[in-house]
Amino acid sequence: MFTPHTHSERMEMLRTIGVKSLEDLFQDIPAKHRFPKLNLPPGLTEMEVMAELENYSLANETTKHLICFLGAGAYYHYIPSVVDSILRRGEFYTAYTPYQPEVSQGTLQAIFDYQSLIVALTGMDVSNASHYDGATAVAEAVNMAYAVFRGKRTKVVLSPAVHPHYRETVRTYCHGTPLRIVGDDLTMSVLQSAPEALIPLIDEDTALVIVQYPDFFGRIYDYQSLAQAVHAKGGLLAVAVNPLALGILKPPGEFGADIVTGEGQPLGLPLSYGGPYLGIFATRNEYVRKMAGRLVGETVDDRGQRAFVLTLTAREQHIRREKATSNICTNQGLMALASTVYMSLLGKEGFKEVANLCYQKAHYTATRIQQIEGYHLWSEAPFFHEFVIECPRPVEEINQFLLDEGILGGYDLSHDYPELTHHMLIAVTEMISKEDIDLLVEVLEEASHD
Amino acid sequence: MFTPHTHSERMEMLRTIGVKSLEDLFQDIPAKHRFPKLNLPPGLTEMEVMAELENYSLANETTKHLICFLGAGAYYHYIPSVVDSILRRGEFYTAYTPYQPEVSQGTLQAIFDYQSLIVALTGMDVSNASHYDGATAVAEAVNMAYAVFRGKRTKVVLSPAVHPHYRETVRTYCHGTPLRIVGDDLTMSVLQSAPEALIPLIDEDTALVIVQYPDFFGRIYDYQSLAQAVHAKGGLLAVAVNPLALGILKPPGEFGADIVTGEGQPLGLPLSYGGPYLGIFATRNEYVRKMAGRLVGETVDDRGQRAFVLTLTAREQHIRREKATSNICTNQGLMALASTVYMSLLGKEGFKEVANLCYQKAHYTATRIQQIEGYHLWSEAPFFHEFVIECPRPVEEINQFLLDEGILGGYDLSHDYPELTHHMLIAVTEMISKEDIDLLVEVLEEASHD
Amino acid sequence: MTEPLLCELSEPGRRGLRFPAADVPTTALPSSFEREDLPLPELSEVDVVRHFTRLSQLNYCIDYGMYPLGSCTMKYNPKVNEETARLPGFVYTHPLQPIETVQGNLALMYELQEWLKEIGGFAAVSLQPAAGAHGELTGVLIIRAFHESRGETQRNKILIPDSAHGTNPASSAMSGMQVVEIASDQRGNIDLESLRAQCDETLAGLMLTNPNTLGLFEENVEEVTRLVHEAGGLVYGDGANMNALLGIVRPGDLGIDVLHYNLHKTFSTPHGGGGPGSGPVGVLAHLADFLPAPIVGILEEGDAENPPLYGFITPSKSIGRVKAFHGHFAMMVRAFTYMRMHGAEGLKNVSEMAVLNANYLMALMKKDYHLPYERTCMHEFVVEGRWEDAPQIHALDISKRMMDYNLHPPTNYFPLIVHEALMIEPTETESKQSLDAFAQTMRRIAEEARQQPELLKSAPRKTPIGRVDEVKAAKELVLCCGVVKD
Amino acid sequence: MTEPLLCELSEPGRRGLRFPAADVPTTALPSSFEREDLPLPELSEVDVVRHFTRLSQLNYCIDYGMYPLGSCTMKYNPKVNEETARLPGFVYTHPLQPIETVQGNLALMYELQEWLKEIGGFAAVSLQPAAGAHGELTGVLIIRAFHESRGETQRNKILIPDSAHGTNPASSAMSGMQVVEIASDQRGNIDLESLRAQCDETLAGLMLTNPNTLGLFEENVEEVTRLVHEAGGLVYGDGANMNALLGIVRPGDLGIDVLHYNLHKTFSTPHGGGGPGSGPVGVLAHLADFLPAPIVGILEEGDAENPPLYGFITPSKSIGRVKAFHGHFAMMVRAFTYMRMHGAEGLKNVSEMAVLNANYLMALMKKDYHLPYERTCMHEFVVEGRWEDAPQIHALDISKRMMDYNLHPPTNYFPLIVHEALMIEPTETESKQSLDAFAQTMRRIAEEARQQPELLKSAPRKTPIGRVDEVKAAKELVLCCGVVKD
Ligand SMILES: Cc1ncc(COP(=O)(O)O)c(C=O)c1O
Ligand SMILES: Cc1ncc(COP(=O)(O)O)c(C=O)c1O
Repeated sequence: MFTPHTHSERMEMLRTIGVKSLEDLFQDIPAKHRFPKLNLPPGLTEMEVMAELENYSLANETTKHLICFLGAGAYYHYIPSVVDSILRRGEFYTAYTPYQPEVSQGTLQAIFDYQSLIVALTGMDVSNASHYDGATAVAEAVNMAYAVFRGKRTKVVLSPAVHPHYRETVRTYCHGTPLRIVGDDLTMSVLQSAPEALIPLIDEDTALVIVQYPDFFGRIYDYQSLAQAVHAKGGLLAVAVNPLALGILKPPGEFGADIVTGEGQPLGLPLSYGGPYLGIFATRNEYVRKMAGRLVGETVDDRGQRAFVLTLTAREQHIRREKATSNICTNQGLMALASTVYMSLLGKEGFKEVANLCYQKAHYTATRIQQIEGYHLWSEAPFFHEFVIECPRPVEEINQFLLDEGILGGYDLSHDYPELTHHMLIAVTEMISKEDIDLLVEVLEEASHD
Repeated sequence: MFTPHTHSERMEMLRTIGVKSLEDLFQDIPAKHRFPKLNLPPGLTEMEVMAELENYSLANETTKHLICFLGAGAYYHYIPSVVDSILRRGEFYTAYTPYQPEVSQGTLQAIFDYQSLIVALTGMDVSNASHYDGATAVAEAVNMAYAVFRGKRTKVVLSPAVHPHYRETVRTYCHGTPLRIVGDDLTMSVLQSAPEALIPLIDEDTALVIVQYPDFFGRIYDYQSLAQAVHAKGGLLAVAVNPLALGILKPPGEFGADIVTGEGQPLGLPLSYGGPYLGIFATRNEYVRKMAGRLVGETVDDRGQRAFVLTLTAREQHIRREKATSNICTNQGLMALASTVYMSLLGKEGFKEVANLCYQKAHYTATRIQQIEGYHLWSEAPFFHEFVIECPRPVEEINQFLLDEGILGGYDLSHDYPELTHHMLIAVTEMISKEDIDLLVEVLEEASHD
Repeated sequence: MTEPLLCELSEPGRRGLRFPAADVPTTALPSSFEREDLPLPELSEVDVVRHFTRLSQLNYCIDYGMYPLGSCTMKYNPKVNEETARLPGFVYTHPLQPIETVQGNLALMYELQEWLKEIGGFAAVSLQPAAGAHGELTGVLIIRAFHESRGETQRNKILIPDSAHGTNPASSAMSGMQVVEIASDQRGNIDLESLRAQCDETLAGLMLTNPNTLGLFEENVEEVTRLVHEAGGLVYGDGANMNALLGIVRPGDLGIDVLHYNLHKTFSTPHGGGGPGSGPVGVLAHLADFLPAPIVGILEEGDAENPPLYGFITPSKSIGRVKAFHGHFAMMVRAFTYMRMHGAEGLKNVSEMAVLNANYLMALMKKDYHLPYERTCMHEFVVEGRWEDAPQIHALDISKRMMDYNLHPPTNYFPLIVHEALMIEPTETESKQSLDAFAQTMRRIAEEARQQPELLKSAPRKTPIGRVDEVKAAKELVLCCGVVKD
Repeated sequence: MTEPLLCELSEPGRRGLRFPAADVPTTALPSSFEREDLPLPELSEVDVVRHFTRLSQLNYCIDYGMYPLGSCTMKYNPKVNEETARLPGFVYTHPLQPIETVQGNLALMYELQEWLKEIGGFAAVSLQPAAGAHGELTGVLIIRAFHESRGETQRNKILIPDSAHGTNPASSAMSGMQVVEIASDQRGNIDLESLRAQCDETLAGLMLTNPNTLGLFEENVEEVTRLVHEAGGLVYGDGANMNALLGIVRPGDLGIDVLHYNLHKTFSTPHGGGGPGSGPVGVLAHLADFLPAPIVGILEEGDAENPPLYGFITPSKSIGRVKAFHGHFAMMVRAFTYMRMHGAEGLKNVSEMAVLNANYLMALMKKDYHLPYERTCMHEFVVEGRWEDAPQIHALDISKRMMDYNLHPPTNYFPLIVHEALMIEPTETESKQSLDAFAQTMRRIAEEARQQPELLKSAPRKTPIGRVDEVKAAKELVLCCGVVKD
């Protein structure tokens, strides 16, 4: 398909090598298992594969046609045309990790720009070049905290209001380590209490406390006193953020976070059924050598020009092997680039605008839904663009009702929180119009007495 | 929207200019008419305009969803992904006409590649860099023939089997000239006769004879004897081609054409509701100085490297003004590039393959339709991928029937040829599958007795 | 390092794109029609992608930097245009589909016609012409048809100012008109005496570019149009320079009878390395019936529930088609997107900033370059690329030297009435920083011209190729690749 | 000429993208949460486009030329992948939509799992891991879980050959395993004696890269897996080098218990300048229950009329999630497109041509560069970048000099067991011409190394920047732009 060899070229090449046939090149392979017949569908031409993939894609319903109130860690935002026009440049997407700085300044400087923007957004000192996603970024925070205390602290306090996937990922990652994870009790009373409820769990063995901002339920809390409590015991605080919310919310750097992780998808990445997304990771200067992932630093070249290069590589697996801060190698380069283009295009004002639109539309939605009989706002806490509604019927039933009217309903919390049996997590972004919201309210009303 | 000026920059710039306000810059404009209030809808953000344009686009039915048997000068072909990936490169599409060769070698060499491919495809000696479309290319052929004979010959013999739009365009262009256009009598008997029927019209005053290949009705004729007849009287023969057909058909260069024009749309350009397309224009060496349009030639630079440059510009309007071979300036640069990418990607074999697929599918379709009662193949002449069917009812009625079944029927010839009252021009390309054809046949059958 | 040609990259037997086998019974093509050899190159997909990627990297482009080509309005082309123009609902429509199936396209074209009418002050617009020159041809043919319709077949003289673009006389000539050049006066306006002298009963019309190619607004425009009209002629407006006039003044209000727009200049559709353009033509009421057919109209009025039914209309005295189908639709989508984003305020701002930028840059440069006309300019201005104390330096040398500083040169040697012209149009999408940097480099070049003229004479040095031998190109005429390897 | 940083390009008050005003009544954010300053840069759209366009032009890329980075499989990335992955029906689906509304996605993922099973000879596949290293972590955690499930918690030793990639030991360590390095023998195979010595009751498993990073197929692979299995251990396969094995041999057939694929190597998804990747994990039957949750399965069988209902399944002893949602779906679409175009024949051809290219290039180069192992290689090979008669020249110098010839260097200094290693993987998408040109340049460099070593020492000269000061970068640590102008 994409191999350029003509028949005569093959023959000539075999002659140069000094073998008779292609088979001769595979003599090291145990004969018994050599050249298995693979049972795969026959190859297609581009024209056919395009049609086939179109058919697969048309078997989906999409947020283009459904009105999307589903969030829970992935959000439907407007992606400006510039983003993809940059990502489509072969110079970016068909390059490898920038190991050779002389021919990779484009990628390197773009990562440096990315690091700078993340630092500005989070209020931290340093950012790495990315992690796989919001979940693994949290797991790497645990990894780092463990390393900061040289394995001497073995407790991680994990808020139950952190995204269920993130919590699960942390547990998977910690499986082979002595770390104990506490705090994520999923009962209603715990879920409804303020983050200060975690303070009693923090002790001298605590390496890390993990909270989310806004939390999984969309709530925003001031984590200042939690931060003080952790720091009093010598531990670290990690805050997993929705970076878009930081357009209007106080950055975690201001209330004492030691590590800020985040899911970068809202910054110009399409939903794409869950990936690839972008794991954000920022921390304070003192921890930079314990941080996982790639880092780009500024330096000069032998002609006296400013130049950029991967730096502090001695932390990484290709140098340190089993002693590396992490095993991460390929990360989310292109996604980091997408978010860099997105942030630079929106800039200070545009970024505030979109965050504010989300905030406003979500609050209007919440206010309207609250007025419907049978629906209640589950929490009184301030929220950003997502909130929990207690419904008169199980969420699954309501969502079916909504779907029939062209609405993709909110997330059914009973999947992850057994006590939240009738609780729907609703996200509202700038893509939702007042008419959409009014329609939602109308249908929810009908759904309640049907 | 796309102006970068901040308020303070404006002020500073006005100061530097030495005026107080923006209004001061417009004092030359008659006060009475200055600053009219324009009644236009208010501006939209990108997010809004995208949604609005999507709505416009969704108000159409498309060849993606309808099975398309409509051709008549614009054809639905598969466009390989590579084509658009190249066209999307800012270096190509945001550059101007390559007046400055040192910073435009990309465009210049691509045009040179294009000229080379057109020469290879048509069997002619030289190709220009493009005309607006297939219609204006024919009009420019007339223009050129007129110039070749220094205005001494004033007759153009135009086959009635040339695309109606091309014929109309030729007439419009000739309006201000002494040229007379003869031959395009649209009666049935003329339409059904072979091209030799034009020979009696050719005389010593004839500058140009124009035929199409395949002709508007899809028919292929050998124009050899016509060419001989024209040449015997000292005139020129122009052949308007479908370049895709030349993948399997003998090139016009082989049967004596002096000028080959064509509509390049089938070579990798989307239908896009009629444009932008690509006017192909090739001729013999002796006429190169009379040819309109831009030409790229090979040369060397002052470092001894091969280089490309616009050449023979003394023919063009910016040098010769009213004595130029044509007024053409901006042409179809990006479309020529698209066709160049398309042709190079298909190459010798792929190009034959697609032409042959069109041929085969069209012939199967014709054979099947002929078997339906009430439908007749209008002509016995060989054809490429388009043919005329005489229907039992007016085409408009049949097409409505087809449309209801998701089929975009063929072109209704009664629009242009009053005697072809029940005649449909059907085009079949590689995009049409056997099932599509079988469905067409089924529905046509139903349509005949409904 | 130069890139080989496609034919040089070809290897016999190599394949790029393949097609599926035929799924129908096959028929042989009559052998007399069969092509013997198809000498196209043979490449793999990666060969093709690399070839064109490498070629592209040899180009300067707007996405890289300022492109101050006077008269060309090389403004930034918004990326959103590229997305809207590629919406499948537009791309996959055939030009001859029944109108009921393309109401989206027709509604868009109708709106675009309406907006262009409003912006220019015209009664009717045709979107068919493919570029500026094509619009000119259309316009002059309309003028001819108008006179003919009144029996004034003797009117075959078109007046064209000496500052006009080459397409103006060429279009007139193609329409069978006699071209008479009119001089400019010392302020860059049309010389009224010369004009009056030509106002006789053979006058068909005047082609006016306003602002003209000096970037100057015709101060006597109302007098000019009055004179022509009184003599029975019509005024054609070359709208290439409309970027100065959006929401500033409507050509129709000034007595311009017919004008072409360049969607590829004023309305941000990309130039594509030499097209496609799009050159809609607007006319005042007395010319509406002559527009090329077809134009988009409302066939059935809509109401609260139903949109109108759009379709095609043929003006009663139409000059006929000027090309196949309906014009460059994909460019219309781009221009529509652009106009819809701006609205009246936004478009006015475009012209204001275009004029601000030009005057600002002119102010910065006039210390170093001689201005042939000391007036407030519109969206562009012309300077002379020569100095008395650097006699061997020409505008061309300055242009080539600019390339070494990563700048694209301005238009050279046009308009013809200025010696060693450098015609500079920054456009409104350049920032103050960009203009400051430009002016600074131009100053440096002006200094080099005196102190190190060889730097200019031997420029460019930092580009992929150096100055080319144009004479050789024209004399030895190699216009295509020899043969494809077999 | 270097490009400024975003923060340096910022101008206070400048705007890029705008959003519409709120169409709902507004509510104030509690002031205690309100952010005071958002120090993001302020640019226009054209600033942004130019910045990133210019940056991009400083990169080497596959679309430009051969990228022979050993172990990275920098094959050409078909353009059609980019189109299918961007189909709106895929792009606009939310990962938590009800499964009934995303049957297209699920069917595609299901098929992809099936194909990866077939190609590798595995019983089950999870698509969740985000990259190769992530797949390794997943695999080692599966090995750990397997032993734990059998009460063998003492098994915490992972053997890793000294030629292995750094992610292997790092992943093992992250999973809480003890890493023990195993030597290679003189033919580049695992030293069987060393292996036997480690086969005890603490053995959790062996991480095998086959072909290994020398590009050599493990000649004793069956013996190796037998030894490990007999000792109660499992064999992990690092599938980074699967490009040599498609349709050649199935790792599962050789006794590999668990393996990760790199869709971003073998299956042509682009590397993106450092990701995203995708690292699906395949396992033999005894490990299927341990795969990360969820994987795609058939919930209700289909019939002639109805397709099956696809949905998510959690394996009974799953190690749990390794990330949020379902993996890198858009990369799966690309890999699916690629595999679907190839079929069994096409994939086998990929590996055959990859191996042919590597052996051919090795044959061309071995006259000039020393081969540490003289064997038929698989898809890549390693040469030494040093000569006795050019003592000051290192592999790095050769690499940098290559850049002056517009070539991308191979992987340097890896694997660690070869002195001055240059690890070369041409991939199957390079043509003979491309390999010939490469070898010729390498010969020239080998000559320069003796005759003009300063050319290598001072290289590169023709790149946008020269060699960088890495020490300064690490010592002075500037990791972000100071401040945005205010
Ligand atoms: C003043 C003027 N008139 C006419 C034209 C011709 O327009 P087009 O190139 O679109 O045919 C141009 C183009 O450069 C121009 O600048
Ligand atoms: C042999 C080998 N193993 C593992 C990896 C890690 O894969 P990834 O970068 O996708 O995490 C690589 C990547 O270069 C590799 O070459």
